[in-house]
Amino acid sequence: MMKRNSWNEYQKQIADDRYYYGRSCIRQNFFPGSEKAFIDILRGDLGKDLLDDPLHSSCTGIGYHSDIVPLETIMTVVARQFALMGEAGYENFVTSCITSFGVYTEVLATWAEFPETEERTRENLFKATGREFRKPASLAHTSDVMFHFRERIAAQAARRLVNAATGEPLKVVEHIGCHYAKIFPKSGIGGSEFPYVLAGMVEAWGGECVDYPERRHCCGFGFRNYLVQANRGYSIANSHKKLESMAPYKPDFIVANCPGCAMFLDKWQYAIAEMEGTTYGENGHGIPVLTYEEMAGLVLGYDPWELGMQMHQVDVEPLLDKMGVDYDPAAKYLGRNGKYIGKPASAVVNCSATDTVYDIRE
Amino acid sequence: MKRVIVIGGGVAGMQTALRLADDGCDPLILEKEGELGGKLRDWYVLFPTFTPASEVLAELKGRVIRRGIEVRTSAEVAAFTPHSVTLAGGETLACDAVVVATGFTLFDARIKEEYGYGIYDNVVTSADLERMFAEGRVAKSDGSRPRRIAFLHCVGSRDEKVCQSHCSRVCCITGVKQAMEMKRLFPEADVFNFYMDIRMFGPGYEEMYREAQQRCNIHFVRGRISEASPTIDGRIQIKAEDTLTGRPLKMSVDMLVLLVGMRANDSNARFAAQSGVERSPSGFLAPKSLFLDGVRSTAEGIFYAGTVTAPKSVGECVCEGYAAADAAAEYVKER
Amino acid sequence: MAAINFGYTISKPRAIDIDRNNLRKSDEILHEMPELQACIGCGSCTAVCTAGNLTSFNFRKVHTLVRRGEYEGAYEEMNKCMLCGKCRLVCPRGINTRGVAMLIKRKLGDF
Amino acid sequence: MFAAVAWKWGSWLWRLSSDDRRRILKGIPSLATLQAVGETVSESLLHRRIFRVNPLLGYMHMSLAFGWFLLISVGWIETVSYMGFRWVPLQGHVFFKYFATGLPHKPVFEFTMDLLLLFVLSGVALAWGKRLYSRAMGMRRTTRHAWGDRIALSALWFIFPARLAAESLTAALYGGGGFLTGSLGAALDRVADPALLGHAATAAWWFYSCCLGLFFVGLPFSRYMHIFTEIPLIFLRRYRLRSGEKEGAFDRFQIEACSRCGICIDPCQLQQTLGIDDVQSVYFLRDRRYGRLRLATANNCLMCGRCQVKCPVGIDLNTLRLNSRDTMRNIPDERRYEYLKGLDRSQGAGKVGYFAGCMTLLTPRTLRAMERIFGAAGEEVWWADREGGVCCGRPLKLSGETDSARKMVQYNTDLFRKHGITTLVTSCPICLKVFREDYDLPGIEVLHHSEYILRLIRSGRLPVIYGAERYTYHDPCELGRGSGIYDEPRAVIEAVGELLEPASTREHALCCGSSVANTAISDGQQLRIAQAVVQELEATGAETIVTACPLCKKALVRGAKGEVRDLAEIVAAHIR
Repeated sequence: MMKRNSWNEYQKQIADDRYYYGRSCIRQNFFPGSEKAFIDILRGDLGKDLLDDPLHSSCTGIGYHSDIVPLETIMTVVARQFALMGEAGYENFVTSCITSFGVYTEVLATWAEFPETEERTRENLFKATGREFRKPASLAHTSDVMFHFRERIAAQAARRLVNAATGEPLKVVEHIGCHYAKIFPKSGIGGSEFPYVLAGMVEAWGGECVDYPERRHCCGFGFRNYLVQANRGYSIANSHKKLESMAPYKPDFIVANCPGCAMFLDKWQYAIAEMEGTTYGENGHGIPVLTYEEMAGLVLGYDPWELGMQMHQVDVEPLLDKMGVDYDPAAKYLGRNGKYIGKPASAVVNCSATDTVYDIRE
Repeated sequence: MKRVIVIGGGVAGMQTALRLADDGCDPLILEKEGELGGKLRDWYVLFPTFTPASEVLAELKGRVIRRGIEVRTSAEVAAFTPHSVTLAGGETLACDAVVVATGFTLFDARIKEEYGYGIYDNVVTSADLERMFAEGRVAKSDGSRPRRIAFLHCVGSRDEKVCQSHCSRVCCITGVKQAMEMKRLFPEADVFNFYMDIRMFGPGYEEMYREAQQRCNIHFVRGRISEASPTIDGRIQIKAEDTLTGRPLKMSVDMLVLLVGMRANDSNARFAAQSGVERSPSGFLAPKSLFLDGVRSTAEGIFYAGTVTAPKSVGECVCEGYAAADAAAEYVKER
Repeated sequence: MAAINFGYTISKPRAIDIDRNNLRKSDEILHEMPELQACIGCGSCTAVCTAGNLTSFNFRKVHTLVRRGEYEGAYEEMNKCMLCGKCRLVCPRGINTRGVAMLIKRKLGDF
Repeated sequence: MFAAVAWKWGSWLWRLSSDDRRRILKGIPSLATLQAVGETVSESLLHRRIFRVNPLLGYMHMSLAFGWFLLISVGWIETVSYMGFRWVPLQGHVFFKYFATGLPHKPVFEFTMDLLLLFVLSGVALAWGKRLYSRAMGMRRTTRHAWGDRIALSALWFIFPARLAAESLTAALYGGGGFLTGSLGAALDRVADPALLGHAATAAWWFYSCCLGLFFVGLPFSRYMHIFTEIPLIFLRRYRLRSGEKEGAFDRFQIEACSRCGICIDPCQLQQTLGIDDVQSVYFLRDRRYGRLRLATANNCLMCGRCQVKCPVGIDLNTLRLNSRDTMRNIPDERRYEYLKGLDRSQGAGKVGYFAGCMTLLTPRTLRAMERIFGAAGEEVWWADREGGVCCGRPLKLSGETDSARKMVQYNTDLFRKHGITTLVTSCPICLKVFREDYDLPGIEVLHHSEYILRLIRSGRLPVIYGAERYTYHDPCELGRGSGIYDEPRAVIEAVGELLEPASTREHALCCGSSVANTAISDGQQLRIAQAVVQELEATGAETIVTACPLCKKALVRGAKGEVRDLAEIVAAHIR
């Protein structure tokens, strides 16, 4: 176990209640149950007030990090979200996306450092929308909120992050999105070198974090590195490097707090398996990749298919079995109304050595 | 006889007091620790000659005792003016002049947390290593012999990210010296030194550097380590850029030694506020002039010796002791 | 298993991995000519190089890579050298650079 | 023995190239054969060349070779005179004294034989002395031999003392003998019991014959093979056979003709200055002959040629070392140096081309001086490589990479031809040597800048002022011993000032130590050689050391207190 306590030096104020929720652009496609789970956990299990405002928009972070959206534009977009929050009577901004969190932090820091940019943004926002805004009293990522309530969730837990058969803690690889604390180390719990936001949840819920050499390495999304097909080899090489580095520790699952990271660590396992035939988990399978909401949902006893875990590229069943989660295999591909939603073709990443591999191109 | 109080009983302070006695003054050394010696007490051998630090220290302390110089240990100074020094206990001592020889503070390597000091086993500082040499017990935390050792230069030096923009000067040669000592202890081990620049400013240093390279086969890689992480077999993986090839470089090592720099004492700020002396941007106290008045402060009656003004080697500190004492003696006689 | 063509492949890492590199030849070279370790990377050899004046040949870089166990392409690169010996005349560390060039070729080539 | 020698020669001759064989066939009926006979006598028997180097050593070798030869021939005549003119084998005399004890004495023969024996014995005594104390012979170092050589050498050493003992004992028993064996025999007879003498005589004759047998059996396999190999070598050399950049069968004649006299050790500066004493030509040839040559030995040579001028057998030592390096290092690789294609950074136009060479680009004062000289003489110049060019190829050749060197040669040849020059001037003797020896440049006269400048001065195109400065001149190896240019640079210096000769000069001049031929010695060792050379040059009292090679200049300047200048610089400073 690591002699780590430096995270204590990086603490931040997290509001206890009344959150204005900013959604992610891409999460609902890849992990559609996660954001709903967050809302359900906060409202249902923790009894908190959270506004899921349909008026708010993308923060345009992807465009910004791909050098398409200029700084002034993104500042105005951010200002509009803050204005919406104020209009709704909230002042604690929480966002579901790490890149958004990074963007908001960066914009607030820029305004603090260069007040004239804030003034210009106010003008721009007013000219464009007729709105005015106040800066939030607190800004947090939704994983910060989950971290904040980790002990309460642990108290309400239906099961813990342990192997149901042996009682051993599950070995968890936690992956923090780069924009969480690498840009502003003080904006994240535990700072940029040893972020504690996910590790804190894992430890509170009975699991054990794996400290592997490439722990801090980027998942490989890198915006332009993925979005331009010619650069995709670099993107996948990053995930490849991380997976190679973590595999010897035999982690039971990966948990990430960033929309892109969870997606790339999951989907690139599929691509690597198809390209090279390499898989990194047990019995020739991939390593399941969870969002922290899914992890919290499992701990609180949510049904995995309710959490949207059937949408993962790497099958989660081996993990569910290990944790002793009761689930209906037949219900996996049934949608909310019980309608069959279709089934993906078999893939190398989900086949053990004894399975027959079908060529998906057939 | 004129009383001159020397604050700090390290090499600079001791030599100042000795010279003050020669100059016909009545020196008093105030040392905050329980005994004289300062930082040198924790050092094993000195570059570039591998002379035991204890030898140098014993000689200097012997002279102080033989000369009958008044010393007060465990005496921490709270404040001073040119003519009085107040101890932490509240006692005030009158004097005719003050020589500040309070030295420096070692940079706390935990601040550079990416190197994992205090987090991973087998990440040690140069000061830790000196202690290990002195105790004769250099090994990995599990007692085994290291097969690969990396030294990282400039930890807490020339690093704006930790507000230490200055060069600590002596760490380069310390890194070379310790690498050679490690190679001597573990001839089968590979030793790598990661540096930004190698600054061999003193006599015999460059020659020692060359010997380390050519005779001891110590690898010098120009590039600063970016991070250290644990490996599954309990080693430490380090990453750097090998800037001379323009390629990133990674390797796992059994021991990572951080060559910690010299930081200005926190007390310097207090002294500056109370006594009207000036501080340089690095936090070290600023002499009146870098050229003609290197041991005089900007305030009358306050003098400097040693690393209180900037990082220096042992020999340089001792030389400053002579100069500061003469300047102080001249001042008290004219007064 | 038929691999899918994704239109891209996993890029090879650019990092020099000392753990994976086989340092045997590097050790042999340094054992025969320990003075090569005394290189301080000043680049005089490369600046003065007759072949470097005509091509991208960089003697300093090649021998540094070889010392790190990166042999790929080093032999071919070293064969751009004309062995004229100017580098030896300018090396501030007095390294027998011609000897180094010949040694690297001998260790990495087909001699 | 004769079978082994014949087999060796036969196989070497058989493996000679067809060109070489044609040369031999053409040579045999010519004057060369007669000259070779003469040389054989003067060298193989009289050792004239050793005499020139070291009279005492010459005497030693002559007494052994010529003395023994006479002993055999006079002995044969003596035998014949006893046995009459029937067929007497050449070795018939060897035990003649043992078997022919009862024959009448012939004092003339006995006197002559004893005199010759004494002659040979004096040589043996000198050889013993040389082993014990080589300095007395004027040699600081003598060869350290291999085991086979030691056995053969010991046998040789004991042959003649044993013969003396045997003949003396025989004389004691049966009388006879000349002034030496006879009087020794008489003395023995007086002090010893005849029975003991009889046993001793038998033992001495046995010992004598054993030594003789051992020597002749060991001969083809030891250094004494040179006794016979030098003879065909002399003939073949007269027939214009030469060693080349690739190893050949003729090399074997050269290698086995080495007597391992060790004369090459002393002039070697690696030995003189650095104390390296296991790489000299004698050891190189020995290792190569026995197939145990290591690269480290082959590489550790300045190829200054100082040993070659001293070699009594006249072996072409540098070429043999070169082709050994070729065997060990040459890699034919067609893809190498493809970047040379289409390259041309030359400037200007003119019938005279100037090739600075890599090293001259590091001595820009030389380059500027040449520019001034060309300007003052009104010469239109084509500058081949002022903005960086391709190496002449000599360093690659010296390193054994002869095929790669060919690429440079081809490139530069094409470049020179393309620009239509008729004269090629270079200020680098290394380039000069390869231009003259390996480049095919019809219609282009290749000149070292010393030759060119002298022409300009002599033809009045370059008026110079004679100054008061005193210069000393360092002969670059590649220019002096390498290309035979000694007089031109001296004449140029004498046109502008006074020339003081150092102790070692012309063909005996020292090497600066930085030769590109040596890749084994360190920078510090190069410096020590340079310092030793400079010391000798400065001892002349001259203010300025002048040389005519950029590499020598770079080397000497490191050790010099005063100025070191290229020839061109001092000329440029004295243009009227």
